[in-house]
Amino acid sequence: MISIQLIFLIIFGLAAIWFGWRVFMTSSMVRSALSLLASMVAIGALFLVMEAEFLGVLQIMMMGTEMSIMAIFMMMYMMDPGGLGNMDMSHQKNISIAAGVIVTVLIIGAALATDWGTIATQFPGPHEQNRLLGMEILKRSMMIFETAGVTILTGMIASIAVALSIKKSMEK
Amino acid sequence: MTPILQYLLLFGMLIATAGFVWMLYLIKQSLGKTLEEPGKDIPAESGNLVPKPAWLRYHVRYYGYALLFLAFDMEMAYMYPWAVVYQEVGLLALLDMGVFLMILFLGLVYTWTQLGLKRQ
Amino acid sequence: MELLITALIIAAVLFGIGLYGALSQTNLVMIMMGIELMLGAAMINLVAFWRYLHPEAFSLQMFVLVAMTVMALEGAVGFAIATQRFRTSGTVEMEESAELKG
Amino acid sequence: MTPFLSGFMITLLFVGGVYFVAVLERCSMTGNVSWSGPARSFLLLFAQEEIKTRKHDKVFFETAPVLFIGVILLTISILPFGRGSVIIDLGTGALFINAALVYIMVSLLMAGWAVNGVYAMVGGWRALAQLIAYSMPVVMALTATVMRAESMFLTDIVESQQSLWNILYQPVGFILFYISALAIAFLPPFDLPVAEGELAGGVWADLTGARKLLFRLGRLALVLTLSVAVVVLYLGGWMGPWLPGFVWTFLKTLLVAASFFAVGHFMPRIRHDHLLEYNWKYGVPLALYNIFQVGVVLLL
Repeated sequence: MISIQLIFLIIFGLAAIWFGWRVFMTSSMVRSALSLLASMVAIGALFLVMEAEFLGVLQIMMMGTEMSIMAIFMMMYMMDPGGLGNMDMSHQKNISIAAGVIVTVLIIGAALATDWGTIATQFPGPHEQNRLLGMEILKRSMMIFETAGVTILTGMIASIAVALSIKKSMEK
Repeated sequence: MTPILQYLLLFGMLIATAGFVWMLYLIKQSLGKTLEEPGKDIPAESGNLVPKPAWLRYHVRYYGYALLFLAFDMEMAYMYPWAVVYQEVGLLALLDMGVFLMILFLGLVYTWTQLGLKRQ
Repeated sequence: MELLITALIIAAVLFGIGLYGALSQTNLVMIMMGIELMLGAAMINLVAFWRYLHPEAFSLQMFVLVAMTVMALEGAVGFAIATQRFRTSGTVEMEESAELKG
Repeated sequence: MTPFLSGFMITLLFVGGVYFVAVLERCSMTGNVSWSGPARSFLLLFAQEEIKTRKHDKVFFETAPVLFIGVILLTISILPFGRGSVIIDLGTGALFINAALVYIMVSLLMAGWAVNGVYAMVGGWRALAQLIAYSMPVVMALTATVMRAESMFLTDIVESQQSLWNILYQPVGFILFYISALAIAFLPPFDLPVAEGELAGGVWADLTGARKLLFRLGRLALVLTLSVAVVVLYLGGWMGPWLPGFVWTFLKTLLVAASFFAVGHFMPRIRHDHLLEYNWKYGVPLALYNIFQVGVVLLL
């Protein structure tokens, strides 16, 4: 079973990386938003391969809506959302590539150099995971959970206030 | 069936669907080609022949809802695990989630008062 | 062991791509895409640590939920700023928004 | 029942159900029952020539129909048709239904964008508006059923309705889920993405031949899937006296599908901003009330 897991880890990992790369390589806005969606779905599939079922399905669901909303915002604000003009919308390319490569190499080096200890073999099944995560939310991480609620409220108020403010002052 | 086999089966079904669709396309291709006629490839626009592409800037008038939805959507990530253990924990769970949902409901009420719940 | 290392390498490459995108794009929405990729890479790491090192510690899964919340809120606030920018100056190119420097 | 036999039965019920739903759809549009109608329109679409619009987005044009029909097949494969006869009993079934149905919107968006036509594109954006409207009520209604079953296995959700069906236990949730199911399947009162009157067919306007066939077939399967989902979540699934479980599931499913089309036959199409407004102003508070009510009743 281990080898199947490794094969699918590599397949979905390569898919995530390839679609993530396509995001910045296409000039069609909706295509880049949906490439990001495909990359995120591949990440969700990686979660499923690592048998975190709830998180995987949740990731696949959340990103479906989030990236589609990203696509509509791209449509609203871009000069050329279809990418027919092949405009280049990047700057400081060399510095960015250097930064990306250096950080990647550093992280991989850190991952290889660290002694990770023993790998766990026993882990709870899907239903047990849901139950234990619920217990975690209600018992030990209850304050984190309520804080997340307040954070969501703050984000909601901030986004609505910022996005709709001018509209209101014009209506007065 | 172990969980990983279930996911394999789901993935295999997706691949099988793609294969089925591909076969359908192959059969269709063997039946005949499309005739080349002028104006045939122009999309429906109530009789107007519009040669320009349609991919232009488009004002999506429900973006206020979209912003609210992005934030509100996250609440269900916490709600599913909570629902599974609800009866086990009892009153504490009800109060806990009651506070959480009240906080989020405040956000909805705020948007309502800011006239966010209408076509912009 | 090789499973954990594979997952970490995938996450590292995704993080690098996200960093490249966030630094090189001039457009606010595209910059946000880079940030989302980086957050996604962080989430892969968290899940890999949960699965291969501490399957009994569910605070790791809780951490993933919080990361997802951050992702959604970053989206909402970022789009709101983009809307406001577009309304005041008619563009969301970040090279022209010197007034956001503070 | 052996796995092979139950798989065979599920396939049989699925194919028969899709055909029956096709007959029902024709009946709701034309008013008379024609048993050969769906087969004739199938052959018509199968023989139709493939027209591709100019400058279409090739990737999306090919992916959208596959994604559309694929997610529907995934959804139907996790729904239980009878006691112990389910293809894949997923540990997070209730969440998976929701996750798969989001991608119906994504495929409509892709199809609308791909053909590079104005009507199709507006149809795609409307599909997203519809998702934003119905998503919250449907999630909260599902959560309330999970609360009662203490598990996300769909079979456990059916078993939890042994004493009282969920339609009586949480009627508000049933109404929300039923209306949202109509919106998910973009059936007539909510057929905004494919509106014939306003958008000349919307997302489907420029698709011909095999792609249109896949979308039409997928929509029929989607109606069947959602009917089974309503039966499993609210109408007690395979439970019923005298007859075997399969028969009960099938009868209830056909009843629900018929009621879907009946509602669509008598209601005018709703505007997309009204849909958003009603769902957020009344649907979300009602769904919250439903969760609260179920929570209190469960504790008593």
